[in-house]
Amino acid sequence: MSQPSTASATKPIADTNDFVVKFANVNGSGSASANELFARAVLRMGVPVCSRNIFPSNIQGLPTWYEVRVSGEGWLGRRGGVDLMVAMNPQTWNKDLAEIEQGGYLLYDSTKPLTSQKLREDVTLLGVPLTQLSNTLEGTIPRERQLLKNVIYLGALSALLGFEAAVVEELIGRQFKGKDKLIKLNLRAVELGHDYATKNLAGKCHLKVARADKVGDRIFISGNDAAGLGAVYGGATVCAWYPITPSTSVAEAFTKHCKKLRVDPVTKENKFAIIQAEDEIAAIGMVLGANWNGARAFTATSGPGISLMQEFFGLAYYAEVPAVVFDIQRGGPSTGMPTRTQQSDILLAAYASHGDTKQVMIFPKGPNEAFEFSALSFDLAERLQTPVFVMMDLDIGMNDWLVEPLKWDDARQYDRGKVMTAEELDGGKTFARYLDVDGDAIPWRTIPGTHPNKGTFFTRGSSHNAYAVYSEEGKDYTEVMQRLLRKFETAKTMVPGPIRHDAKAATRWGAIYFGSTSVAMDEASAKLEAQGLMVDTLRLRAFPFSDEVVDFINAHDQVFVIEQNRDAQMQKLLVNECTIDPVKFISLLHYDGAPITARFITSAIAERMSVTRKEAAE
Amino acid sequence: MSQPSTASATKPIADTNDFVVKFANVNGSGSASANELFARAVLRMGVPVCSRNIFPSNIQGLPTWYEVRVSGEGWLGRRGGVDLMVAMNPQTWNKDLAEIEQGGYLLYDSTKPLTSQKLREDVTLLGVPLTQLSNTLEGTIPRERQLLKNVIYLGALSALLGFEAAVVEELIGRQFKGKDKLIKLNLRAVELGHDYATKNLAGKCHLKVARADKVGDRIFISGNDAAGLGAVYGGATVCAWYPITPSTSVAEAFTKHCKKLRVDPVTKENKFAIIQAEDEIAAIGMVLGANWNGARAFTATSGPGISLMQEFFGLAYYAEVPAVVFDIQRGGPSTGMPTRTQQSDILLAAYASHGDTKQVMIFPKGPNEAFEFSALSFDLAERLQTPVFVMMDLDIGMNDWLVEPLKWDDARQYDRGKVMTAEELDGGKTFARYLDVDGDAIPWRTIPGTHPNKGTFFTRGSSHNAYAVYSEEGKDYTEVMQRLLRKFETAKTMVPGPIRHDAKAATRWGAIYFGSTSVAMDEASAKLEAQGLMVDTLRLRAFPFSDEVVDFINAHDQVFVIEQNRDAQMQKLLVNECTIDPVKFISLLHYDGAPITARFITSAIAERMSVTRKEAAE
Amino acid sequence: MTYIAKPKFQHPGLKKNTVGYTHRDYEGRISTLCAGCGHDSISAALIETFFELAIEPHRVAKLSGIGCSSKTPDYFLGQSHGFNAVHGRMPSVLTGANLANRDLIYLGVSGDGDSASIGLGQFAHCVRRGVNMVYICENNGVYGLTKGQFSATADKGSKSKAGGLNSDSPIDLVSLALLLGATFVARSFSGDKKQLVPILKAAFTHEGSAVIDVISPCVQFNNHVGSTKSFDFVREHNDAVNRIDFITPRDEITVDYAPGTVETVTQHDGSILKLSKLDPAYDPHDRAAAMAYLAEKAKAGEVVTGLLYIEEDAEDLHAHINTAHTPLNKLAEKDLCPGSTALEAINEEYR
Amino acid sequence: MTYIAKPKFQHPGLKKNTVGYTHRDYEGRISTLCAGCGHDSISAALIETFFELAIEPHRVAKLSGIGCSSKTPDYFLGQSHGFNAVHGRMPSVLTGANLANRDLIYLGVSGDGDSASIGLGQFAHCVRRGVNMVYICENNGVYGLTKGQFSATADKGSKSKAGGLNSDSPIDLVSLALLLGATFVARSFSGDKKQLVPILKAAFTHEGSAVIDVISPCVQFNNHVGSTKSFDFVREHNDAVNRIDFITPRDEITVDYAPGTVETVTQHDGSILKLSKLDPAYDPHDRAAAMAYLAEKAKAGEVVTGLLYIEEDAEDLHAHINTAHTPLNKLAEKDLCPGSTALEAINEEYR
Ligand SMILES: Cc1ncc(C[n+]2csc(CCOP(=O)(O)OP(=O)(O)O)c2C)c(N)n1
Ligand SMILES: Cc1ncc(C[n+]2csc(CCOP(=O)(O)OP(=O)(O)O)c2C)c(N)n1
Ligand code: SF4
Ligand code: SF4
Ligand SMILES: [Mg+2]
Ligand SMILES: [Mg+2]
Repeated sequence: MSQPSTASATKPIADTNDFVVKFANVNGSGSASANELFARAVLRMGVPVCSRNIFPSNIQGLPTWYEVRVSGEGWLGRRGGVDLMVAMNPQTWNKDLAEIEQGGYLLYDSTKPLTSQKLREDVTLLGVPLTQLSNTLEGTIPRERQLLKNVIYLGALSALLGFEAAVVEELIGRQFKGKDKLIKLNLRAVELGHDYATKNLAGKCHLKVARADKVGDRIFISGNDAAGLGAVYGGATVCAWYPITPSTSVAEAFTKHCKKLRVDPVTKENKFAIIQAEDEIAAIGMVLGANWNGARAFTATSGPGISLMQEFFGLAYYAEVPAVVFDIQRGGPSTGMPTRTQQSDILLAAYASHGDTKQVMIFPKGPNEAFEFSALSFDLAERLQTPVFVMMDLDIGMNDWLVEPLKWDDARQYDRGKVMTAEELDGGKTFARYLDVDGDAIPWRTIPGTHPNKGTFFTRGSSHNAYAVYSEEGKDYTEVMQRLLRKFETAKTMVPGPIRHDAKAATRWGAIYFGSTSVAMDEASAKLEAQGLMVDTLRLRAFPFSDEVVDFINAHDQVFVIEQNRDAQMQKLLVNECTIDPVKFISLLHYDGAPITARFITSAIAERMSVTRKEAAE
Repeated sequence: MSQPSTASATKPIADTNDFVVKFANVNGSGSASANELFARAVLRMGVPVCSRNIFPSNIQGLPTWYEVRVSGEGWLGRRGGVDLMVAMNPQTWNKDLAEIEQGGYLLYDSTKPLTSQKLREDVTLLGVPLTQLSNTLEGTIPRERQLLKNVIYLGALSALLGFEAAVVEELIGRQFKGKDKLIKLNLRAVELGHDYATKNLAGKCHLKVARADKVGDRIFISGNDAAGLGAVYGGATVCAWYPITPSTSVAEAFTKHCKKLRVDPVTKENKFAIIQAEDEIAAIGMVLGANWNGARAFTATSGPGISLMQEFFGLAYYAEVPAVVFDIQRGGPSTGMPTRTQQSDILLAAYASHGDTKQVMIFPKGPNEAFEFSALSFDLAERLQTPVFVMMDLDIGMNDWLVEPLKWDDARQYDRGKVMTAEELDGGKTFARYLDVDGDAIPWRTIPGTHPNKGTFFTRGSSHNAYAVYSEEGKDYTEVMQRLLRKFETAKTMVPGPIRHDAKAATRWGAIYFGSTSVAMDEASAKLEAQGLMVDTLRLRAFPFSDEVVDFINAHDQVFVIEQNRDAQMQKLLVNECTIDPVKFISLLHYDGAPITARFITSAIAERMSVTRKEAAE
Repeated sequence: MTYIAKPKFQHPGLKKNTVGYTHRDYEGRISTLCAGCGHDSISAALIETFFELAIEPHRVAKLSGIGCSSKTPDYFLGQSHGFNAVHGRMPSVLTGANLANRDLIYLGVSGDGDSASIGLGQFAHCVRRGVNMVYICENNGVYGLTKGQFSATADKGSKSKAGGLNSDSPIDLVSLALLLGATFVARSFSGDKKQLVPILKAAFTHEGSAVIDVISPCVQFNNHVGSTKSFDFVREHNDAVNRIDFITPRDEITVDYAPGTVETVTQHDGSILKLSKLDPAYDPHDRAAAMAYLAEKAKAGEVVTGLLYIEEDAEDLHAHINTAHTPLNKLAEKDLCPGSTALEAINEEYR
Repeated sequence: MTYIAKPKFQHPGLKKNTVGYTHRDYEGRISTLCAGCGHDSISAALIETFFELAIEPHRVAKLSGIGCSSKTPDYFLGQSHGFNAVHGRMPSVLTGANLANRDLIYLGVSGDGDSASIGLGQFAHCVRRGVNMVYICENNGVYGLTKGQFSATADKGSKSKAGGLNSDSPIDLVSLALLLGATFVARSFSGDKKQLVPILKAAFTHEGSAVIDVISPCVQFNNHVGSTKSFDFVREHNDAVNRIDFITPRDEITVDYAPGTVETVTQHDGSILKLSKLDPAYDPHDRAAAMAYLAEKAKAGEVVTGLLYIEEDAEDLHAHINTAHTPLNKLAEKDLCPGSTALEAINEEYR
């Protein structure tokens, strides 16, 4: 963030389709819908936006922010810094003021004159008497007027930034569809703000949104919503979950989509079962029971849930029961920062539970992959007969992202893996639950009830031989444990491979990243390349790491590993599982709970590269 | 284990004070006490033994073994192989027979002639009609005779191996102190076996125990017993636990010793509180509550408990609450092998819980350190204000080991760490719970109830600033998280350092080991040195690793890491926390659930060293 | 327990039930429990029950937690799928399995440690959801497998083998089940097969959560004087409120009863329970009264057994959440995947 | 909630209690809960209770789990140590704290999700051990902090804000506490301070597990028509069985009561509870009857409040396990460490 100076010389920022607006509100004050409307209005103008909700772990009365980046170039990560602050929360005035870029703007409620508040000479004040204007709205109660203040500043912004009137009207019409009285009232509020700004603030704001054609048919959706939908498409029928921020909306999305897509039109019966469990241990237990019994089942949780589910993860790994677990990561450890983002459950998931285990993880970069990988994970879990962790985070999960429309290939078919049928059993196929008959270390299973007298077995977390019989024999135990290692090798060939992008010119520098870091990383590499700094990049999409990952690392002298946690957890995995000399890696860690920014990555990499350059020069 | 051949030429093994006897029994048949008596008899002869109990996860009727190594040289690890098998369990006859060394012996109940059973020409049969003899014991019921059979073979062995009669008599007298009838009966049984062997098996057995003076004042004690006693000496007052093999006997030992040492002679009140919790989550919760409130409290558990306690470990790390956790490791994952040994909870403990954490672990090598480190861990936990994991395993915990007497320095004083008193608060010391005032990153705490209006604070697992106030500010959060990293650095200076032992000659080879592996490793290094293979060794005693560990690794080209798990968990920690190129390490992994043997280590290292030698030669 | 495997050869003369299975088809591996353990008698009662109810073994899923009791599913119904979950967590696994396929019969076997200590929460929530299952707690008042510590069902003041006295209030799983809305609640005694088998039959034909607390003495660690879970104690203090004759739709009723002494309960599947009341005052349809009765008798140190409560027209979890009658695990891809056209419409909603 | 911090300056005229503390000394940080949240009223009642009982703030340890309700300990008794444990696990942390120092007063604050869902097991076991504490469940029938999902105390058939109906049987923590041997059990309503404060006073002077279920409506997610935890519903269906006047040993008794209408209960510390019976039939010393009464009223949709059960001569966990009267956390090294000579003797036993 740039240090505010008091130099009155600074010129106000002038920019079109490339700036950041941040709304500072009090939560529970109804600002959310107005702010989202703002973002959608920019989209309607054909200009890409990305928005981030920074909210407290409470229901009403604490500070909350909504950051909207307007980016004609289409950058979807956080940029860092704020050009226009809509300061609606006296509690955070100073902090908000300080965050504004040199020559930026501040919109505030000018009903009461500014007296005690701090100000900055370089920041242009945009005063709108929101309270006063809202009081002019006839037939409204205080609570309504409170809400409408937000709509009034939306109107003012539409004037200041130059939205087409139709855009806002259409959105309001859509939002309050059917409720004409409300539509009128809100349009009136927009008008109030718009008129006031036009009359009193004309020419004061040099940030503009100009009609463009950069949005196309893209959709604006959150990762959790997409993941929930992906589970519907992936054939999940059982969802057992326990509420926890930021994962709750995965189960809620699955519920919403199931009610639309999975209710039998005739019988009105549900082709799904969703249980709010009593806690996370029960949730994962239900998921294992359902998968064991041949249904595709999943749970969605966050860090604390992952901790509580440890014992069951060990059972699932060792007894080879499929399961899909969405981990929408938040700030840890412990209760930590429930409403902030982090990528800090990686090690706990990778080696979950006591004893030796290795777990499969996939890392969606955003809503599209959240949808695709969600569906894919059910195939993976059944093919590999093991839990699959879909590692997302609050940033992907709870923010709306502007992304390509979701796609589904109707030719695609569910792959249930090695499930032996009654026919096969009758056909004389011999069944041994934990025997590696195909050489890929994946054994065959049967679903309870399959056959009257063939193919039953006993599932247990205690030591067993290849025939699922209880055994305390060292060699029976090690046989199974070694096969599990080989099965993990097989997993490498099934999970989504990494995505490599090479810089324009050959380089000894590489950068590895994953998940929600991707949008910021895309922008950072472009910026670096523009500065003539060449970095090849590799986006990890799964654990275990396939050979391309090792090749990429070996192909570079120095590799940045960019993570949103304190302890470089992914790097630890890379070092151990790919047998890499740790000195090869430079970790860039961003873990204050706010999504990583393009600025952070760009400057950190640039700085480090120039340092080594100098060293080389000396 | 050596392949039995059928060459009739093989000479019977002849050896004095250096052989292995293994008892194959059915559990619940009362063999345990007779077998232990055998081991103690050898000790009474002044000859060191080590014994290992290999028992099933059941109460009655399944195979159980007791392996006694007689070692005049004083080696206390398992050697591997068996010279004399006492085969009392028809179920396991073949397996037991196969385990006998070339030219070994087999003692069996010859009441019924051997018909169907497999035999080996190279194995000398020592038949004793145990059932028949036991039936001659007047005034006994079948159940008693069943038990006495075990005493009869003890008598036979005392003759075959040449125990002094007084030795066995004294032990039986001691065991049944006060119960003269039982003493008579048992002595009679011993006599029966002794006489039969003397008359019928004279000269058949060339394994002998000869009176020596190699035991000294050493004691024969299990690690769990010692750990429980250590907790008494360390000042623990609260123990909250949940039964689980192999940790149960830690809590039982603490109870036993408290009843002797901690009951007020006058009031008969208990200066301790022991609660059998409803599960492991409750157990660790109680431990945190008690430590938070200024009592020294601990829990003892095993893998499944460590998995269940994850969430609380994260809270304790982040809220900085002291705690002592004994992890008596068993075979994992999941329920795994409850009655077998392993060192496979290391990674789960080191990075316990979701989010970024690093936990302190100490690794006792046997009962002495189990006692010392147990007491020490309470100082460490309070000085560092964090959980301390005492990582033991079933081998240390549940087997009796021959060790030096336990020692306590009366000059030593408990170090409760930075606890601010009412006096200090009144004296104007300012209190800020999470502020690094001393530069060692360890803040001050207060105990509830300390002062009427100073020094209170709110403990929480949610994000907080240096003053223990709830905060969602990124910089408040990172400030605390970074201090926690520095605190872990401070921990390096407090935990027990590694023990280094250099070979006679300088060498490029190193070997790192820890915990129960130590006794086998001691023997292995000696054997290797005898073969002219020079290996410097380092025994890890704690995590975080102090600088000597890094120095040791850097001082060698190739370093063996010997572990009792599948995935080289300690090696992973070394690579990550010491930034070592993984190729430097060669892992030797033994994880079938039986304690690692000197043979395994010796041959594995020798083989690897000769290979590289050859390579070098080529 | 003996180590000689039973000959698997089946005597042609072995009696077959109506679905063509012999008694032996319902047996399992040889028990590894202690000779005389109450749990083995319960396994035997289960084998008899399934044989007589003529349920095909593969239509049963047997689940359990961890403990001696939880080992038993390996010792009966060798031709059914089984699942040893982790300690205290069987109820959630059973719930999930039940959600996946409502057509199988679900048997949960647990112990008092598994159910009342570590598993109390899961037990309670599974019951209050009305999961269609038979949940048996093989209750011996101790942790057998870990060698005899008190469990949460041990009565206040009862003595451990080592001589310690229990000071915590006991958890009575039967009262708890009643409080939590279980629709079939019974208690029995491993030593009383005559009472246990009909109760089991009634339970397996009940549609909803059937909870049966079976006192099952641990001969190894809790069968001594001073224990309230010993064979002797239970025999002496057994207060059976009723006896059941179980009559399947197939059987014609042969026995006839003195009028007034017997109540007839007809279940979903048409099976009939003839309840001969031993305590005429006792009404197995009054939840509140049942709880009060149990509380009274507990004070008096009596062990109340019998069918304590039944709601013959109970509804199970699937009815509550309106799940499809076709088991979820049988739905085909076409039933589940909305396909690309639906997706295009969905995309539109997000523009 | 308002963002202007209260002036910390204390008006000299502020009334002091017998230990010299003003009302404000019992306050905490400014609440961050929703305006009108029932939980804030409970905090206010607690502040009043402690002030009037004249308990020095630092002699209280306040513990809670996770949830809006569990946040409240930050909003009262700013001069007491507090501990926000993890979700549903406060009872174990409180138990441990209590073991360490039997001399402090332990207050556990929880919510219905925290206590009846994830925390059911810990709640149950903490109560059955007789831990000396006051356990308050601020019961709103929903998960407030996670935005309004049903909790396990939601009544069958009650309606969610979104319109969904609850199909699971409810868990009544009061009946459960009675079943598990709690020695002080009460229910009250956040909207009825007159009833709540005396109950709290009685609870804090009780020696043993005191469980209080306080219906505390969530104005944000569960205060609508169709909810059985809304202000209106509770007001309309509140069936108070009695009213307490709490009299400390210090006070002389001023009020006099019409004979027969009042029962006098004298507690350990000499404090006296004057119970005016509103339902003459109701006997707060009969556990079984209390449970039956609750079951009956629940059927009728009534919310029973008041002091439901009390055992004035109760014993707590420390009495059961015979802990030293000197708090364990005050024992010195010499009390705890047997020293080297004792160790030599011990070594001998292992030779
Ligand atoms: C998480 C966990 N904790 C502890 C154990 C150890 N354990 C195995 S069985 C058991 C208790 C069994 O008691 P109960 O359920 O009554 O069964 P019983 O043996 O008496 O039939 C315990 C504590 C475990 N297996 N897992
Ligand atoms: C292990 C864990 N799971 C889930 C959550 C998320 N969570 C926070 S509060 C809460 C429920 C709180 O409900 P209740 O106890 O009734 O408190 P209320 O907010 O209604 O007062 C949940 C599920 C968590 N913090 N930790
Ligand atoms: S220990 Fe007890 S419960 Fe376990 S098998 Fe033996 S008798 Fe049965
Ligand atoms: S959400 Fe409900 S419980 Fe939480 S503070 Fe608001 S009103 Fe209270
Ligand atoms: Mg039991
Ligand atoms: Mg609630």
